[in-house]
Amino acid sequence: MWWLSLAKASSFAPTQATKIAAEWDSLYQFLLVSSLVACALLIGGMIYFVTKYRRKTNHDKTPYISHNSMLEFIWSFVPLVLFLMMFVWGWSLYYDMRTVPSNAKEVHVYGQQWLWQFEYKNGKKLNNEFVVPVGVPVKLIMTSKDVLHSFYVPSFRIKQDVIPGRYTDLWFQAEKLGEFHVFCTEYCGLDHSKMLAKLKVVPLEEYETWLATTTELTGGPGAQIYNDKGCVACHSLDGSPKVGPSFKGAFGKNSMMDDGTEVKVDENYLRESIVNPNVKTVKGFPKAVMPSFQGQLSEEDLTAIIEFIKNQK
Amino acid sequence: MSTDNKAMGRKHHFAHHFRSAEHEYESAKQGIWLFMATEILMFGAIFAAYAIFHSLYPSMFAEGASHLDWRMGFINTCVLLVSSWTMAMAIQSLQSGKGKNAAPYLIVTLLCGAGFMVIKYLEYTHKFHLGLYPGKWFTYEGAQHSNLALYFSFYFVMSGLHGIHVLLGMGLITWVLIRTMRGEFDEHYYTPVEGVGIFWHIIDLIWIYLFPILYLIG
Amino acid sequence: MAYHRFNLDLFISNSLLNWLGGTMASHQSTHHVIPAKVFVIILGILLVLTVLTVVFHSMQLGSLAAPVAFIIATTKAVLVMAYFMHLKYDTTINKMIFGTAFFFVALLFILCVIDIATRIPVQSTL
Amino acid sequence: MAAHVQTGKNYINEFAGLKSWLCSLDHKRIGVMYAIAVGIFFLVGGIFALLLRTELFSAGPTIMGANTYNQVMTYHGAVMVFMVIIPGIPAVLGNFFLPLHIGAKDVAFPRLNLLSWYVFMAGSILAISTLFTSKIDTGWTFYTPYSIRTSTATVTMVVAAFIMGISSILTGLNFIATTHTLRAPGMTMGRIPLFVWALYSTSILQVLATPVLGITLLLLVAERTLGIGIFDAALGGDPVLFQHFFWFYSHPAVYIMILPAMGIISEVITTFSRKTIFGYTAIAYSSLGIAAVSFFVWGHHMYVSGQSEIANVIFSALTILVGVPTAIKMFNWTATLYRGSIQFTTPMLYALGFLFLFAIGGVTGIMLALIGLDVHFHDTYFVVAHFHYVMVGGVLMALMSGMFYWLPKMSGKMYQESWARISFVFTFIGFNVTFFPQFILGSMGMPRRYFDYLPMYESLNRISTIGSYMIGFGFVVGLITVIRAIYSGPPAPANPWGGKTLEWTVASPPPHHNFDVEPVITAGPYEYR
Repeated sequence: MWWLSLAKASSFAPTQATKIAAEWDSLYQFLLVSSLVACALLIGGMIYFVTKYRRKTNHDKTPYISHNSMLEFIWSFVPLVLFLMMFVWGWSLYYDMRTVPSNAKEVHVYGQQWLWQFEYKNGKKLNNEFVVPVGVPVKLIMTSKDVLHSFYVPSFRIKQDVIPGRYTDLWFQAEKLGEFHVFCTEYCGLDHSKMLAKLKVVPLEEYETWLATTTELTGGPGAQIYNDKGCVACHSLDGSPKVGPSFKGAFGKNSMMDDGTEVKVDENYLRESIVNPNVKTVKGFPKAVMPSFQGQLSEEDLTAIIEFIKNQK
Repeated sequence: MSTDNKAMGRKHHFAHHFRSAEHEYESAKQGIWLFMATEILMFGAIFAAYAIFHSLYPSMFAEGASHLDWRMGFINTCVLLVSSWTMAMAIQSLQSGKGKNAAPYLIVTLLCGAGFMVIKYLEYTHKFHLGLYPGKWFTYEGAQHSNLALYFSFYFVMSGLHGIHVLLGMGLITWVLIRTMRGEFDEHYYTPVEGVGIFWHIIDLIWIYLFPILYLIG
Repeated sequence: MAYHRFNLDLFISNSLLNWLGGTMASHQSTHHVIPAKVFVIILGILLVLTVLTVVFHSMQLGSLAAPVAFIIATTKAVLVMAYFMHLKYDTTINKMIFGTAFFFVALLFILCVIDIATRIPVQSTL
Repeated sequence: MAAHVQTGKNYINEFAGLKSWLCSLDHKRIGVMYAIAVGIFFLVGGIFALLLRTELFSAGPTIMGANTYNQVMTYHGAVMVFMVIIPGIPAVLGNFFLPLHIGAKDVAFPRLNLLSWYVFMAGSILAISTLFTSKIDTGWTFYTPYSIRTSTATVTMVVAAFIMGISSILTGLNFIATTHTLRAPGMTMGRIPLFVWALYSTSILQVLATPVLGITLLLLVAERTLGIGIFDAALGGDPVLFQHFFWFYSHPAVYIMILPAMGIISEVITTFSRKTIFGYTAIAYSSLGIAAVSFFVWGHHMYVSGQSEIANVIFSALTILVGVPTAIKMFNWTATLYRGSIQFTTPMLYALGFLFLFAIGGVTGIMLALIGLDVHFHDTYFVVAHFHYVMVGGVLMALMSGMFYWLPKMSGKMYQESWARISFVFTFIGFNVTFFPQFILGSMGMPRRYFDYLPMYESLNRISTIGSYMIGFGFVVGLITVIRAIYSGPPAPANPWGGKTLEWTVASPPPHHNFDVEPVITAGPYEYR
């Protein structure tokens, strides 16, 4: 179809990494071409009329054409039929997007303020990146821990909001190997634009071996909590300040609070900042952004994470 | 034609941009009915939210309603119905030339409104005493459903908003009562009284729906 | 020479447009006054219906309770609208204005319920 | 008209002093006061837009941090939507010309009209005051649960939006009563100008949609203060329900913005083609049609928000229906140009610019209506480009067209044609340079409301930022041309453009009481014989 090749050059959508992306591109290209034709007709007609019927004298006589029922019927009915055809095509594409094959592998996704967490059935957890096999349908079961987020993979043309208190699902079948961007597209506050993740598509065997290996995080149980509970999203380990202060060399130092008082960073300061973060805020960092972990961390989790922060020299 | 209120009050003359008093009355009535449409839409939306959550948590809403004292609600409904009647009689007496007893009817309407607010005050303090506050202030123990606070959020938002409208209505009636006693209205000009009357009837109309939904079905 | 030189194409549109215009400019000379006796009867009916609502409620109708209460409330509302608010004797424009308000509340409710009722719940399989 | 020409009295110099303006019940003076307020807020919103675009000139922080960017993004949206583009055409040009167009002395409720202005100013000042307290960073849509959790001055801003909503309801109510009851003898509904039809449909939307926004904002305030939990998932509520209630208002709101603009375009194109409008009834009916259908389509803002698939399909089908009347209007305007006698004054240039940009905005709107496509496009810069094409390209181009078209009538002074054309050229070209690259950014997947973006989006964002400066320059030149005309322009004749509607039959600027003798209408509004 000639118009497909014509439109392919002009559609700037990212690489087609799934069959649905290909279907999506063909609908988009059809609409691009038909819009081009419609605008050419309308704007071209306007420019032609405007140039041809320029005002010659100040007493031009214009014909008294008040209406033309046949013409008006045509340009109401034809667009209606055209739009309805496009609607049906869009609907069929949406139908494919939303019917999840039964043999899909499941990955659980947790969105939280400014971090994506992925969890596999065998308990393997990791942040801001996840691996899927090529050519196998994958179903994402998603929920949010705080506010609305939205899981968006441009190369797969898929997007679904992630809602607290409820699960939403999304499926895709990657056809191309490689690494793809994942964005958050529902405004979620300070680092909404930093909430990016990497989606790696690998051959099936490589995926199986990757899934089996359990990477042991150095730094004991505290490191695991540092990743799972999302501290990594705001507190770095290399000294660079992010949303919150860095943990590197923080323990034992006196640090200035935003109300001017000087506080020694010790166990109970850390415990208080984890359980009730809004009481004290370090100078230069946004106030009331850190959620309280009251009731989310057991006693030994708390000591483990404090231990982890302590030995970040 | 009661001549005495003509001597006391100024004779109303219709505004310059209208063709006649009838013309002014007609556009004023349309303005009033358009405003009533906005009131119906505002309360309608909160009723829609209530109905949606009622279908999501039916048993919790039933438990919530059991905490309410339907007798207080019943008395309040009768009080508002009587006040609607006295309001209608006030307008009717003005229309039929018996302008003198419009003011007593308006005063009775005011008293009914005040009575309504007193009963509501008693209900609210009784609930606060039990700890049945809305939303996050909810401190009542022994609720079978964990999110009973949601029911009382609806209860306090809907009846509170209605209560504010009752106060607004009473303010308007006082303004109209003063003008009636000054003799500004007669059988040819009573549009403000009719306008306030329609607003008062809308408040009564909303309570007619609020009572069974909040107190009885839950 | 004020003949009508501007011809509207669709005949139906012309009559509807002018009808819309016509009703608004109609001048009733005297406003309809409802006799006091009628108001007393209406108040009586309203109070009886209120008692009826409570009686039905105490009869534990179960799933039927909501529709019954709604029907009684609607009849009371119609009575208040028709007589106390003079809507029965008012111009058609005012009735239309008030009617559209209820239509759009119903529209909001129905389309919201269409969404909420037809959501396919997704469960976590962890 | 002869009577007061000798005395030189008109609505501006009939009474003097600030008090005579601030307490004036004359719809023309209230229109001018709205014009000043909306003009100032347009500059404020424009400055936020330029700050926004400067920050996005290159990846990484350029002139501000993430938190400041989120606040600037929110203020650009809130100021432009609630304080410029919703009150814009109805309150400024609608207040001034509705009574003149239907041969009335004033609007139905003059005191209510003045009250609307004061309520609007109270709401706007309260909204601007949040700039000096703890600002807001929720986006102009206030989506929960973020708008509940954030520690910024959301309650003040939401109350301000509620107050401005009341002003919008009162204006709509006033215009419906005026159109129904104050038309001159002989002026049936089939003979009123199309600008009045547009304002009439807009007023129906204002009266029927804004109350639902009112209750939604009140519930949001109750959510933040009492924690009622209706929209907060943590307490069992449903954030998607907030989106339903919010968009039930906000989609009719976008038609409150565009319908008056379409009314101006009908007036300007007819006058400057010196030919009667093509399909008067079709345009009048499609205004009403758009107003009616606009209440059925709000779900297309929520295709990927967790709304059920069935509801998505229903909303997509209904959105297709609302596209048809809009297309009909575009065809009717183009047909009006056929065999006309077209004069390229600035209002006509802006109107033709409207036709060009609104055509692109319209076709991209159809793309977004299809669910399949919207899944990729939702919340990306494709959507940002679409609504700027229909809002800036549509409503603001029409506002400028209406401003220059009626400036001689409002101020009694002619503007300088050359400078006005410069402002059009810069606005039109700058607009396309700014927003056409954003269509491409959107299809490449760049999400909206992003403070920082991946390097691959940088070059197109640079072009877009340069374009935004051109728009800024274009609008500033336009504003200066208007102000210079008001102070030192040559006096304008009563009918500089040869218009046929009633406002051209009175002097420029019109007398305080509009018509010396009440006009009797015998024919339609566009009698070019």
